[in-house]
Amino acid sequence: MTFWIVCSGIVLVAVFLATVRAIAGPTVSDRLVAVDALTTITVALMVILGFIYGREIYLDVALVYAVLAFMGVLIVARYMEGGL
Amino acid sequence: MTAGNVSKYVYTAIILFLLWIVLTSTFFWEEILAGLVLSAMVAAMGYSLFTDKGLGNFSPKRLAYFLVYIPVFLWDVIKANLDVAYRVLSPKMPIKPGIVEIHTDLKSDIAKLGLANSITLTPGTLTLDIDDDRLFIHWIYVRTTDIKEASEEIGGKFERYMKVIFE
Amino acid sequence: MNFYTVLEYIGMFLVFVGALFLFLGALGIFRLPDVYNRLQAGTKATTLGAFGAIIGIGLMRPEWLPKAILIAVFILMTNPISSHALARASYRRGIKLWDRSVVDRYGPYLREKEEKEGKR
Amino acid sequence: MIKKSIALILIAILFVAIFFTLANDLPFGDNRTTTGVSDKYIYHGVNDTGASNLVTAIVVNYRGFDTLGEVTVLFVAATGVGAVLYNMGRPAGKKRKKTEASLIVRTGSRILFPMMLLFGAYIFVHGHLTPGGGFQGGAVIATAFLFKYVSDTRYHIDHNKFTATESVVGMTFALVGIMGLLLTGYFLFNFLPNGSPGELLSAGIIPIIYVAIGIKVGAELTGILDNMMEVEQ
Repeated sequence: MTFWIVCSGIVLVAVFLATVRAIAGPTVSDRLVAVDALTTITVALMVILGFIYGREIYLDVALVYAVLAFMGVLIVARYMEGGL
Repeated sequence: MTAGNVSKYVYTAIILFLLWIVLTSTFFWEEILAGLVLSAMVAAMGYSLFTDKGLGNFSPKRLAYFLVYIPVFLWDVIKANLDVAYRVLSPKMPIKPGIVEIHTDLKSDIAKLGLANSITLTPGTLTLDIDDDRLFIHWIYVRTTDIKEASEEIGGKFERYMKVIFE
Repeated sequence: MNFYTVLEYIGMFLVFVGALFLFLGALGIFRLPDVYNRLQAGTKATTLGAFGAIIGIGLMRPEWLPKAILIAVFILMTNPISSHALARASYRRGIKLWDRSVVDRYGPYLREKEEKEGKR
Repeated sequence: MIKKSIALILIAILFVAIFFTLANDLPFGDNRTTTGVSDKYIYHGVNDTGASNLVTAIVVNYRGFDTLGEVTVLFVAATGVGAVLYNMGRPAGKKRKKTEASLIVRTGSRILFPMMLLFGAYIFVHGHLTPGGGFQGGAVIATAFLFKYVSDTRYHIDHNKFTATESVVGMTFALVGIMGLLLTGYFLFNFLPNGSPGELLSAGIIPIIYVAIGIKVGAELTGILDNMMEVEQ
């Protein structure tokens, strides 16, 4: 149990740092970079949560989230360069 | 040089069926049946773009190179991360960023995609744009701006693998 | 000490390393000076971090391993694509490189291309 | 400044009050929500329908008729979007050229598109076993098509094929309902055996309906996307 608390503490600090960057900016791209990192962290966290709660279905959720988050970042990037 | 439609279709369906098996991780006959039907249907919608080589991708030489490539690539990813860790953690931040240009001999699009992704995930480099055989690389610590030297240093190793695996 | 215990310890180690790299990636995003450098840290470190954590969980629960590998490989394939798109969009949007960057071969290329298209 | 601090203090007091009220009244993890009718669904749902995902059991079996209505709502919304956007080009002279996606994004879409389609299909085929179902799977399928639109500015779908697919699966849904009506006397009544919960071929008509919904939702959302991202020639 201590192991999981240590791991989640480390990841929590990571989430905090990325969130600070997402709020501080200064440009759109900076925020988007932070959000991109946050989505990857979220996918990893979903899998870890699935293990802790012993539920395999969380893996499906993580997979779908990975697909949708990737598309989200890609669409905002394409919008920024005027491709939509 | 592209393969025929039948070969492309069969290759796509096989890959998708393997994906389905991994996704369900069971061997119930119902799941297998559903996987066969679905991969046949989905392959019909996307086979013309999924691959250039069709069944040619299963040639032993390509598979062997691919299997060798996985550990080489993973080792480089780990090196990349130790590199990132060093640059991020040291208080002075030893970075000297810049955008350099490199050239590649690869012709097919899929090989170029593999090369670009490999470059992005390996030490200190990020693919910024690609135009025919010119790649623009953001390098976190520029060692050389010469096109030839940079090409060899950044992409040379991967290019040799990609050439066999995807062309 | 049987086989599964060994797998579990390896898995725990991988999860720990993954968490560490996720942290390093976020630290890089926090500390580095401009978008492109942040992308460098953000892409590489979070990709390996997530990869390690997910494969680690897969090793601790061997029946989840196939799906875990699938998710990890999907992340490995998509993360570089999205960060490349982001970097390209940032440059075309006019977001400057860090002022202590040493070389920029992309800017001249873009201007040259624009001129060529303008003439046509 | 004083006003702001007073407001903040009030909010803090309110927050503490709500927190302690809830903490005292609602013990953590207590299922006070399961009273009355929901008990019936929770304790008899799996036996009644054979679906191990209870949400699916309710959406497709107990409330199957509502779902038919919802799919219709989506269809009407798609039609409306098409009607609104059909003649709405940008004013002449202000057309801007779209930036082409780079080769990496384009090639990535070539490889990932079939995989995303298969994920979507996986989600709606397993609607009665795992979370997700027709609507979610359809959304993932539409996302796969969105990837195509994002990676190629000239991409567009064949409207006739999509409309035909949509009609066929919509009719399948209605036909299953009518067969229930004929065989058992109730519209959309489950006339197939329940099977054992947890297997792919279980839960009677739910998988059939969810496959139909998944394809229909995917086609409709893709139609909306196509209307919105249409290129003016």
